[in-house]
Amino acid sequence: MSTAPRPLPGWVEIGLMPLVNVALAFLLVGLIVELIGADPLQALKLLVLGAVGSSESIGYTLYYATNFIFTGLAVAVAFHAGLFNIGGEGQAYIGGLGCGLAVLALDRYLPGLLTIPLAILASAAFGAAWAAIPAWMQAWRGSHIVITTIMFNFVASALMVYMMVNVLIAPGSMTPQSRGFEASAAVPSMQAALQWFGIAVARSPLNLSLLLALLSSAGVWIFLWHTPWGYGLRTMGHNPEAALYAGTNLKRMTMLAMCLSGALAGGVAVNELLGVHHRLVLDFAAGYGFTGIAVALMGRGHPLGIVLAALLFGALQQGGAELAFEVPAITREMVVVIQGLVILFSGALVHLPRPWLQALFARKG
Amino acid sequence: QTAPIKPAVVFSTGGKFDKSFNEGVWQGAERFKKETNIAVAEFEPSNETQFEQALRRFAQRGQDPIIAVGFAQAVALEKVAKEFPNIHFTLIDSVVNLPNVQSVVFKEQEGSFLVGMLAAMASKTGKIGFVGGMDIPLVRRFQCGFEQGIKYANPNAELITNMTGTTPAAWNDPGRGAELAKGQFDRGVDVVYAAAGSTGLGILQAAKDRGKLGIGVDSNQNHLHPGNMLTSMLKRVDLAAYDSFKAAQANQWKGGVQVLGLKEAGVDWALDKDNEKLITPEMKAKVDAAKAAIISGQIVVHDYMSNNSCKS
Amino acid sequence: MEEVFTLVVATLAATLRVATPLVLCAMGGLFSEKSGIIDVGLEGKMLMAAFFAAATAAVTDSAWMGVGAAIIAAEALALLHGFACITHRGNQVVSGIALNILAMGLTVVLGTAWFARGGQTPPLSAGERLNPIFFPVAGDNVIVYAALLSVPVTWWLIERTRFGLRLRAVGEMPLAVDAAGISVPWLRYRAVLLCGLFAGLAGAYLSIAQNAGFSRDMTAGQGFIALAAIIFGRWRPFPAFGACLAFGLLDAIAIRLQGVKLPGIGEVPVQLIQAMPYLLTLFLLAGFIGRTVAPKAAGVPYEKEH
Amino acid sequence: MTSDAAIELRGIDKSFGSVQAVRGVSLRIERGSITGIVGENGAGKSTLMSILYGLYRADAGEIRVEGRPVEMTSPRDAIGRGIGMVHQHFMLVDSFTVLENLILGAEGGPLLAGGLAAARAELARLAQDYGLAVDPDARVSDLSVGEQQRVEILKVLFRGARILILDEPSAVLTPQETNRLLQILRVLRDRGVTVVLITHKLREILSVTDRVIVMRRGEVVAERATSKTSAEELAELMVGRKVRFSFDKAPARTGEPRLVARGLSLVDDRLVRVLDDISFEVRAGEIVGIAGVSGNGQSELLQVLAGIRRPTGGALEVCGRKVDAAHPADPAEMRELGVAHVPEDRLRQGLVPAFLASETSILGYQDREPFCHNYLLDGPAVGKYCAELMDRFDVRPRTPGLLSSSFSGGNQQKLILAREMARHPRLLLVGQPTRGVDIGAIEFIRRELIASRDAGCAVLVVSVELEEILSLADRILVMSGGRIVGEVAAADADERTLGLMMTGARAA
Ligand SMILES: Nc1ncnc2c1ncn2[C@@H]1O[C@H](COP(=O)(O)OP(=O)(O)OP(=O)(O)O)[C@@H](O)[C@H]1O
Ligand SMILES: Nc1ncnc2c1ncn2[C@@H]1O[C@H](COP(=O)(O)OP(=O)(O)OP(=O)(O)O)[C@@H](O)[C@H]1O
Ligand SMILES: [Mg+2]
Ligand SMILES: [Mg+2]
Repeated sequence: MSTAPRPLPGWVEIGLMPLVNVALAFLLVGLIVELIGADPLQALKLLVLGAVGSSESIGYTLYYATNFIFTGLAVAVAFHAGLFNIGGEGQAYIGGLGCGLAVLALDRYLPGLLTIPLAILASAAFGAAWAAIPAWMQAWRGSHIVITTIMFNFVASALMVYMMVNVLIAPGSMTPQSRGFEASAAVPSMQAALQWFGIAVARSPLNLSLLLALLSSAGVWIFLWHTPWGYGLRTMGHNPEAALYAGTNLKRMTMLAMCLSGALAGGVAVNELLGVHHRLVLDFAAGYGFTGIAVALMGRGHPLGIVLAALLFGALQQGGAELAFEVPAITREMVVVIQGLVILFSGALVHLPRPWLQALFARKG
Repeated sequence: QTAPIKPAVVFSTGGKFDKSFNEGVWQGAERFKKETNIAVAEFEPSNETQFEQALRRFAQRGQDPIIAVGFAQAVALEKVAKEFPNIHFTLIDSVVNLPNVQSVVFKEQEGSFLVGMLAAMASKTGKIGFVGGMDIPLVRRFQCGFEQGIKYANPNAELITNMTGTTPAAWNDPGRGAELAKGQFDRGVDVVYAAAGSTGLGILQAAKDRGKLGIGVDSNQNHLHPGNMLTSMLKRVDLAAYDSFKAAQANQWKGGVQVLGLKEAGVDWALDKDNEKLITPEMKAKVDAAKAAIISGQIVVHDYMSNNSCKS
Repeated sequence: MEEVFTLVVATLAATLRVATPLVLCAMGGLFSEKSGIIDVGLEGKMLMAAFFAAATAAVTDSAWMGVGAAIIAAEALALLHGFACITHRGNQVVSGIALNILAMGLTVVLGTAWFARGGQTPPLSAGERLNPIFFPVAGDNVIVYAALLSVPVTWWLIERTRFGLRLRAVGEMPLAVDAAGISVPWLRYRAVLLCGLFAGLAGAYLSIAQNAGFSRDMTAGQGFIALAAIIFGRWRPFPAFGACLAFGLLDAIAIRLQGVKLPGIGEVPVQLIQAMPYLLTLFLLAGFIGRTVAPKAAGVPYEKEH
Repeated sequence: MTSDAAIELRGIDKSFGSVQAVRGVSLRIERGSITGIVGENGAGKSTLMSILYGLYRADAGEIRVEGRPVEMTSPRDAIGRGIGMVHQHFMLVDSFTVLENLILGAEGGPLLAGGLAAARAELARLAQDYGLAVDPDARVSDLSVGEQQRVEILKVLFRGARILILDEPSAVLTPQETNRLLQILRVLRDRGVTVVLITHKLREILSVTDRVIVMRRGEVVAERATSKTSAEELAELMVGRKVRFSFDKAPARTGEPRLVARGLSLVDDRLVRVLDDISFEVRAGEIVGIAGVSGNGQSELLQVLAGIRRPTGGALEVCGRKVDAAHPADPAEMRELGVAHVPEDRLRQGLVPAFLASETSILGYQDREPFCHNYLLDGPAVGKYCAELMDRFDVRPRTPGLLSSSFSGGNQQKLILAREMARHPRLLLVGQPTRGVDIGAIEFIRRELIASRDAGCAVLVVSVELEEILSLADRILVMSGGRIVGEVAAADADERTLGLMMTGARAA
């Protein structure tokens, strides 16, 4: 009873514990799979193979992970500033509007080398602008940012449907989607890119946006921990009074943090629209914004952690789809259950195995 | 002797139990399964990128024919169909012009026209409601045909239109559907047409609770509330799916575009024991006459999607 | 004139119908938040409750069994939330999101397994539902009255009882509560369980009172609106109730505005009208509500030293 | 014999991770006495008392209360044994009224109405008996710190405690409030209450306690009857070396004015005029002290001078730059001008508990050389700089990689001072330089402040400790009601005259 809690070794804390958490989640998933009459071991095998078993499935896993990296980073940057940005979904969506408008306006006149960077900038700018309004409301009017960002998700959705149905719909199209982008405005797929180097992989939606996501991760890491602004941002997140004392303008910093967050969320649009759909479509944000919250927290707000967590969630998404494909008893909702459990165990119940691990390492140490 | 076929279905993101066209396809597939004892592989994607993935996976495994449900799959299907020219694809609700693709589209406006006439004739208040899911062109096609039918039967009748929401959740929100319907009833509506997927269940339930009349959509929903269901606008996706499989089994599968309207029995209105008391012989006669006129081309029902407007 | 009157009455009745699940969720969420446990999982609790209410009512032919099952289901999720956030000091928002996702999947998985209708429960007959008591047109079933009653009861519990005093204290400064010799976890568990109770009722309302059966994702974001109402009401029962009514009213009006040509403006796009409740909320938040003060310890796990 | 002991501790051990905060402590506290506990920052005083109150659990050892061994698992056990504690950081719910705070945990029934009425009556009785008057319906957040403390004591008495533990109760009190407190403690003792008092102020120990226990590095190193010891002896026992209490301060050699305030005023959000027509100047090479009862505008004055708040009227001239409502300067700009600021509330303003010590050591200077070049922070340079600061200012432990929150209060204070003084500011603003800091550190800090003055820095010190002001300042300004009500040269001032100016002005 009176044993002092020994801090766990670093590698256990950062490396082993998340694995134990995921394992616990899968244990429970296995139980449910057993209950609905499928073979848990077989399911696990299919899930893993489905996620990383072939170059195609790896491509899909990485493609999903790209989205999760963007939204995870978005949530993390705001979180470090003490702001809970629940609006990644809407920011990604409006980022897509910016992306689409830019490409539709430019792709027939400019070469891809110009259109693509401009479209990426437009995604970021629109995402940032959509985040800037709640940020402004928080900074100047004191409106609760959790609520305003949730509201902005709904408003973004309404705005997009209006734009798609009434303005941007391609003439003669039956469905609310814009005309296709010119081929020059497409972010090259990874398959094509690797082909340049003579490497052949199966086709998948994976495209060079992944590199943008990784670059963004590195950028966020440098920004947060290696620049004075990042320092000021984190100071504000931990202790606004100290930030004020240190000369940080809290209002401006709130704007900066949220705009950065929104711009990162806009990355989803780059991956989805420029990389995959090559046109503006509805609902491409498909919940990535929300899962981003779990990704950010599971990755402990650190870009490296976020990339790893994003890979896990990408693998779950892809492996889960394959699983549902292969096993008739396992439906896509079962995959949703699996995701919920993984988020629960590796996000909210992270401390669950701590006492056991502590006991284990206390005995050893 | 025909070779055993390996059919497959890729549903749209609404899922196979959407009380709408996915479910229709599923019913067609079930019927085929039961009759032939041939297994039908199926997949419910949870996002749009999985369309292409699923279609390709089925094609790689030699599943043939493959039915893709929903307009949203057109882009993905076009890509995959080019890669697998020997596999037969059937696309429902949209058109892809490839030799190995059979595109099935429906003239929902014609069916909606007929149920619009019935609504106008059954309404005592002259106010009729329409509740759609999301405000997208397809839903407006239903609404536009419905409106033309109403005006045809009663030029003075008034149509009140509501859409449920702006996210895909709008197809799955019976509570809001019920509220929308009640809002229309409060304004005097006594017949409501539900073209909103699962949201429709709430709409029809509200009609039942308030003693009003509801009109179902896609499949025959008359059995839901006998006595309170005026009729249902049938969109025979089940037949489309079933026929496609049967044709493949008989080695008679053909590519090309099939436009299924009243003439092809692709759309229709439902009359069965659950609503026969509500349809007077006079109503039936008028609707049958209009149906014949449409089939013969005497009446042309304007298609919203032809010019993205309800005016021709 | 009479038409206008009926329209007003009908709009008010609609307001109440729409607001009922919001009010119940808001009151439940209030208990949780007052105790310092943020509950983003109202949505999931409500969904789970809605499913079990309809499933049980369909199987047992009893609406009341359905209500009981709804409460038990919501409490199970509430306990899980408590286990994660109170016992294991996990992140409250993540736990809430996880439970939402879990509920979204599990209701359909179970529903498909039990009823084979793609996650829907069989439609309920009148006997299996909670029916209107006095005014069939208004839809005033027992849960509507329960929701109305829940507001003064919540206020009374929070403001006038020992439990309420401790609850408010633990949300502001758990250390003070601990130092006063009161168990912080037990207090918070009770708050979370109360939240489950209310969310359970809200879920039952959705599937066996307002509707006649469960369909997937039928909560459609109402849990989040309730959360907004709590913040809007600055964590006080009556103002939060007011906010719920305002949301209901906005919705009721928005429904009636669709497709209407407004003088001078013409027909307003449907999407704008649908976004109106959110826009108005934002407008009010920015313009009139000003700074919001959450319970100080909300969201912060209480870490007691050994 | 044992029956006379209110508390007996035997062999108490307690570690936090690798830090052994308390080791093998055994002690005895007599019933109906006042026992003082003194020791350096981090000596383990608070930890020991938290163990006694059931907030922490000891790793080993035995606790006996009034002769009986007890297992302290939670404060409930302690309260049940008649132990009450007033914590270093108040355990009050800010948004509650005094009455609500009082009855929390002792409501006397499931409904509040009865309990509140009974508590109101009991409060009136306690106020009479002990002279502890507080408005029962006031919100705690509206009370002064002294009043809040009174509420804490009332809470303990309300629960019928026979043993009262106070952890640094006077750290945030004014001298007047402190005297009131000591008076109250005497009354309590005379009524049979056992009091344990933790403090860094030897004056209080000598004036009120019966016995003193000295702790160092987690151990009890000495125990004395108060009448048989002296401040010098206690100080030496605590720190392990001789401590000098008075400084040989050379007379100030003043230079040009570095800070000039002209008719400065500030109206806050609630439209209260917290600063009113303040004019003064501080020159290079002198220390100006601002004395006053806390809450009379000193905090706001410091914030205005540091650029955290902008004045609503009047003007400042800071190192040649004019600052007023129309031309405000933010804290970053002030630093640019050579202003350094040691804030009054170190935990809330001066540092970020979740940052590493090295990160805290550049707070406010993060965009300067040598920490930042080409817009990038240089981590190794920051670490090296922090290690240097820690060396020079004797911050313990000397580990730049440790979280700021893991340092004791005194060491946090030293780190902040080091940060602000190390860059040779032209103007140094210091609020409560030695609040909650142990004697050894106090000596060190005061010496450093004087050294900076001698190096030509203009220093402004705000402190509620008259003794501190007297020993540091060359000139003293007295503040009351947001105004400066008097100025004296340090040589002509003593505690009595200053005290009179502070309170006399208040009465006027
Ligand atoms: N919509 C409302 N309808 C009726 N009474 C209301 C309403 N809104 C507020 N009130 C009044 O507010 C009181 C309850 O509000 P609440 O408990 O949230 O605040 P309060 O008690 O005034 O605030 P506090 O005690 O924190 O100063 C009731 O006494 C009630 O009379
Ligand atoms: N919660 C904690 N976690 C880790 N270390 C702690 C904790 N609390 C105290 N310590 C460490 O234990 C030691 C004793 O701390 P304690 O607070 O008891 O000192 P103290 O004598 O009260 O000092 P002060 O005079 O500054 O209040 C210090 O080294 C401190 O850093
Ligand atoms: Mg499956
Ligand atoms: Mg201490």
